[in-house]
Amino acid sequence: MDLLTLHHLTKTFGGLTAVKEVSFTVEKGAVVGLIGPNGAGKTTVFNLITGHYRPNQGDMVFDGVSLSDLRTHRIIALGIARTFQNIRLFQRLTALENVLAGRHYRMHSGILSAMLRLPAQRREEQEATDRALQELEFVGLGSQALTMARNLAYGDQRRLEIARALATEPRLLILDEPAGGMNEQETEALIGLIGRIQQRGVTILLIEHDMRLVMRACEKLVVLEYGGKIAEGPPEQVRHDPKVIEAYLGAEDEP
Amino acid sequence: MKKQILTLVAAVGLALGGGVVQAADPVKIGLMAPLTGSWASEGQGMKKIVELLAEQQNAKGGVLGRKIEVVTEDDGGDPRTASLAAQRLTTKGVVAVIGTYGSSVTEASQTIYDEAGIPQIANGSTAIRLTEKGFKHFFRTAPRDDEQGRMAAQTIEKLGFKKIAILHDSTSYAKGLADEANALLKKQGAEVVFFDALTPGERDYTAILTKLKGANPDVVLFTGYYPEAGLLLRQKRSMGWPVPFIGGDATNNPDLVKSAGKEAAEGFYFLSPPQPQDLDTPEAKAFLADYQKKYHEAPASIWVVLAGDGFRVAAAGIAGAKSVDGDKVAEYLHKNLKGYSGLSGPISFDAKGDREGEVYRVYKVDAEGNFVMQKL
Amino acid sequence: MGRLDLPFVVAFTVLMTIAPLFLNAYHVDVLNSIGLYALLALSLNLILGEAGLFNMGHAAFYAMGAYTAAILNTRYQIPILWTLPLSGLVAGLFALAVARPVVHLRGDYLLIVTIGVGEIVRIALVNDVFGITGGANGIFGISRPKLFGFVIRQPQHFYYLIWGFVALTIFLFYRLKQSRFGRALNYLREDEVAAEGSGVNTAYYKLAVFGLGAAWAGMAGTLFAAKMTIISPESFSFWESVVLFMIVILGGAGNMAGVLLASFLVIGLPELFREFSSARMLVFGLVMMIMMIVRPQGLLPARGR
Amino acid sequence: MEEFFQQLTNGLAVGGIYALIALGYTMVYGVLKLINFAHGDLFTYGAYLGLTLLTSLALTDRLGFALGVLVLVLMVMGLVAVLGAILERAAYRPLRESPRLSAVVSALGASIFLQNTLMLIYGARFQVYPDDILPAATLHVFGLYLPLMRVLIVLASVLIMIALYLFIQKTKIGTAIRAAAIDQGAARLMGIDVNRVILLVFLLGPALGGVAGLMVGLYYGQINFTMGWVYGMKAFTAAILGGIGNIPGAMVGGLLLGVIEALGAAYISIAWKDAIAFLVLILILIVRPTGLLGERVADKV
Repeated sequence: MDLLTLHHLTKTFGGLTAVKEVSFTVEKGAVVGLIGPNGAGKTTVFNLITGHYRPNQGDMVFDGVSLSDLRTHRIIALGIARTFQNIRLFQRLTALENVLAGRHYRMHSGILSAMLRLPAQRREEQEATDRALQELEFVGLGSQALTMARNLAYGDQRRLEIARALATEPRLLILDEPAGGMNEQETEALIGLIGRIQQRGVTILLIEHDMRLVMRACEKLVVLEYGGKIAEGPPEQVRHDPKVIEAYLGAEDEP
Repeated sequence: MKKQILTLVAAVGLALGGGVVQAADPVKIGLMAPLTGSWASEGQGMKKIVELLAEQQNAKGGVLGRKIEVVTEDDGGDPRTASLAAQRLTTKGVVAVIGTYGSSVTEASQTIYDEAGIPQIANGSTAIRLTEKGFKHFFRTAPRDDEQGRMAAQTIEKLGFKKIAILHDSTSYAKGLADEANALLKKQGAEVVFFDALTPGERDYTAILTKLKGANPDVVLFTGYYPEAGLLLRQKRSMGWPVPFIGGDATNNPDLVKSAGKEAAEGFYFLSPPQPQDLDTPEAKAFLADYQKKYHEAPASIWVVLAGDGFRVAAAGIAGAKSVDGDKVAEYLHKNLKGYSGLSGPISFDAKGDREGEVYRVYKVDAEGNFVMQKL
Repeated sequence: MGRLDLPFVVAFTVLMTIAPLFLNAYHVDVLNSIGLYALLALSLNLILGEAGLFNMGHAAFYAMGAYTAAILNTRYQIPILWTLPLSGLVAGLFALAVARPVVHLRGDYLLIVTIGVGEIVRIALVNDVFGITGGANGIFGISRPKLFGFVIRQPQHFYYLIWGFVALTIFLFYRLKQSRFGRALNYLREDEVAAEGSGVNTAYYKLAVFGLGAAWAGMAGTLFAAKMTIISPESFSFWESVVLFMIVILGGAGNMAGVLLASFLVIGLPELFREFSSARMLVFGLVMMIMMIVRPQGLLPARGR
Repeated sequence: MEEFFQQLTNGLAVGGIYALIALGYTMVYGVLKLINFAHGDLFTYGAYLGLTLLTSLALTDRLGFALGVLVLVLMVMGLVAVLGAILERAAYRPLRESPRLSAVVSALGASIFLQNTLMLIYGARFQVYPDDILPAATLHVFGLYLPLMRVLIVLASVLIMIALYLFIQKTKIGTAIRAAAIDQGAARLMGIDVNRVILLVFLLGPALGGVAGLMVGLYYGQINFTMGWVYGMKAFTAAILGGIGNIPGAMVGGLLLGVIEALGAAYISIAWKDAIAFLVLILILIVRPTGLLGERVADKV
């Protein structure tokens, strides 16, 4: 069953077409990789899905709901969560507070109940904190809960972003270069983490340049070049697609 | 902390007994003035004149056989700072307070002095309501807006102008005077063809002058202050528009001529209490000479002179009441001080604390930039 | 309260509670002034410090509250303290209305718009808008507040009213800071895109914090009106907004103890400098520069926990 | 109709001064992202220094009107530029790596300091330029009155602005300024000495502000120590109106603000003039969130 479907998505900036008539689907429970040379429009696709940009044409349907006119926080509330290519944490807040951001829309108490510290509000805070700590534990940052985000190691920051995204209880998790800047061991651990996320029943759509990761983790690949889709299919099939090989020749940044 | 408690005790002692204090202690008279902010030049002039007068008085033996000490506090020309300055003066054991300039600034301090039983003699606050509240300790050497409004309307009538433009600057004082004059002018059958306010503190008023000119008045009554009046006159001249201007007492300042230039200022009328140099009492003349000698300038404005009168009246009140008790001084000022010879003319106070008698005169600027008193 | 320890808080509270017993009326009144600014600065701190929205027009909301209270009191004889919630409401609703179309503007553009709103309000007050503000004269004859039949008149009495409200504010805002709402403001300040991308409705929180901060400033305005018994537009000038802005940044945006400390410095110092007479503002300006250079993050930066 | 055009010229004359000051605001902002609230006070210093030099050196008596004024302009520009550089070194450089608003507060402190220094030196009363320096001729064109000096002021402002624009666009140093404005880090990597660029901006901007102050003094005659606050605020508004950081934007914003004020005063209400100007600004920002000529940058995600 398809969780997310993109129909002929097009996005232009000024005279530049960043994404051109892109369509693909993400099946429920799958790990799908979006690959392509630099500047192929991958991140733009993500930004379209999560509502940071509005498409010029086309539509995106998530579990039967069109995303095109929704603001980002509504899209998150539908069950899509993401990480960012250039890490976007709340730098001067603790790891725990960062993850609590993901719990935000699941909570309800407002100004008054916070000021009066009503029982319901306290219970809610407690539950949210517990859940956030679980997510930190899940990504392996359990001992760093009270560290300020900007004091974390680079790889830990990437994982903290994932924990924040997971805290929203997404059905679809979008990862933008999750292994970016990671060393080999960290990447290895990340592959394990992706597997465990998948086991939780979360569907994953990711952009990644590290081809070993892509080949091992993904069940399906979508290849973009110059904003258009040039291939789609299982990793083995895509790998031998002449168009893909051509696209990566010269533009290949992986050995 | 200990020192403050002692001051407090001393202040209370002073307020209660007065007599218990040793004769060698000076009599403290407070001055509350805008030493900083937009009206700093007025405030600093007020400080100068009061200090000079205290010096002279002390040379003559002070008051009640004691020296006078002037305690000055800055009100910054703003109500909040003024209320703090007033609280501070009350805790310093002053017998009476001179000041201050702006009406709303004075108003913020009135209650404080009244509750502390300290006579306050305002020098620049002309708003009518200040003396309508029944405060027993409030006086002013400045006349009220309604009197000036009456005088403005009268003068315009006497000069024979029919179509009048009124321009103010949205300050409490200028708006009050403008409203007062507007009502009276309409009553006496004149046509008010323009009524609006400029924004003080700007440099270019040509947009306003262009609009004024379009209304084609016989005369423009500007009720604001001298810096803007100077600019208006200068820019009016460069427009080649010969309409006469009449100003309120806030334009009475020699800097007006400096700013406008002599040619542009010539023929400008304004209302004001008489200046020291127009008083023929030997006292006023001698004092002006002393001021000139000490500070190498004339008093910045009439409001400075009125602060000086405030000081003299306060000293006279203490001497006359033979006491430093605020209630007694106030009572003396209300009842016994009649026709006191001030720098700005004879001073008497009515039951409200307002200055009695007709104070305003009409002045005109001559070709040399001098302010010449007119007989209308 | 960041790095402030409990003993310190207790000591401070005790000291503040007994202070009027040792101080003369002038010093108590200086503390009253500091308290009012602390209240205003705490409310601005929500907007500027916690949520990172550049607001240099806070005096407008303060004025809204003060005028609402003054008008209700002088025209309809409503006891001044009863107007507290209503002036808060009026100021808050006004803030929502003006912030709605502009709150998405970035940094310096929002700064100038808030300056503009502040000036428009002041000019409207000066020009006696709707014939109810008294123009440049303002409104006078506001009655003294009564609390349980007791008329509040002396500076010492106001001291407990004002600082009581400050204490309540700190108590409530401290709880707010540690809640979902408070965190959402911090997310906004740190990274708006990431906040929205984590499911925070950023537009809503920007508006909400403007409304809340303004409502609090409006209530502070009521206390100001009650204390002064006369209010006029010059008390709500652009300069007041600038002073509040300086207090929040100097204190360390987002740190309530810092904001409190800065209120003491920014409002108290010019009083200490009274001895310098006409040079006091010069000294004040110099001190502001030096303090910023010595502690660029503010006196007490917004924590690391 | 005649009155309309008259008001238009009134507005342009005022706007020319705003634009000159706004340029300093916008240049500093462009490179440092700093709102230099003390910039208006540098303008005031220009006016006061001009007066002191004019009266103490008797320039126009010795050199004649045109040459005397030219020498005066250059001296004022130089002195205020040095003052600007000192300000940058003392109040802003120590805060370069700090939160942006800290530098804003330092700027506010500097502004208070500069104003009150002037008050202590010259006194609180306003100062007046001698009124016999400038030719008082007034041109009458199509029923409009145009005092010669106003024409000169507008011409001089426009010329200075064009010169600045060409300098920024065409010279190597100008390119360095533009590069530093876009990305300081990248500019540094390209071998641009960013500190020198900042110094240059703090020489150029204040020099222009100083000249504006001198013009105001020469033409309006009356100067006081607080006037920089009003002019500075208007110039900041103008810079935002045009799109802050953008040099043509500052020019357009300044002239437009002057015209809005004049027409607002003429056709709506004098007393509400400033409120009208702010209202127009807000409306423009609602439609164009980064000002008239500001770049519309989307949030990079």
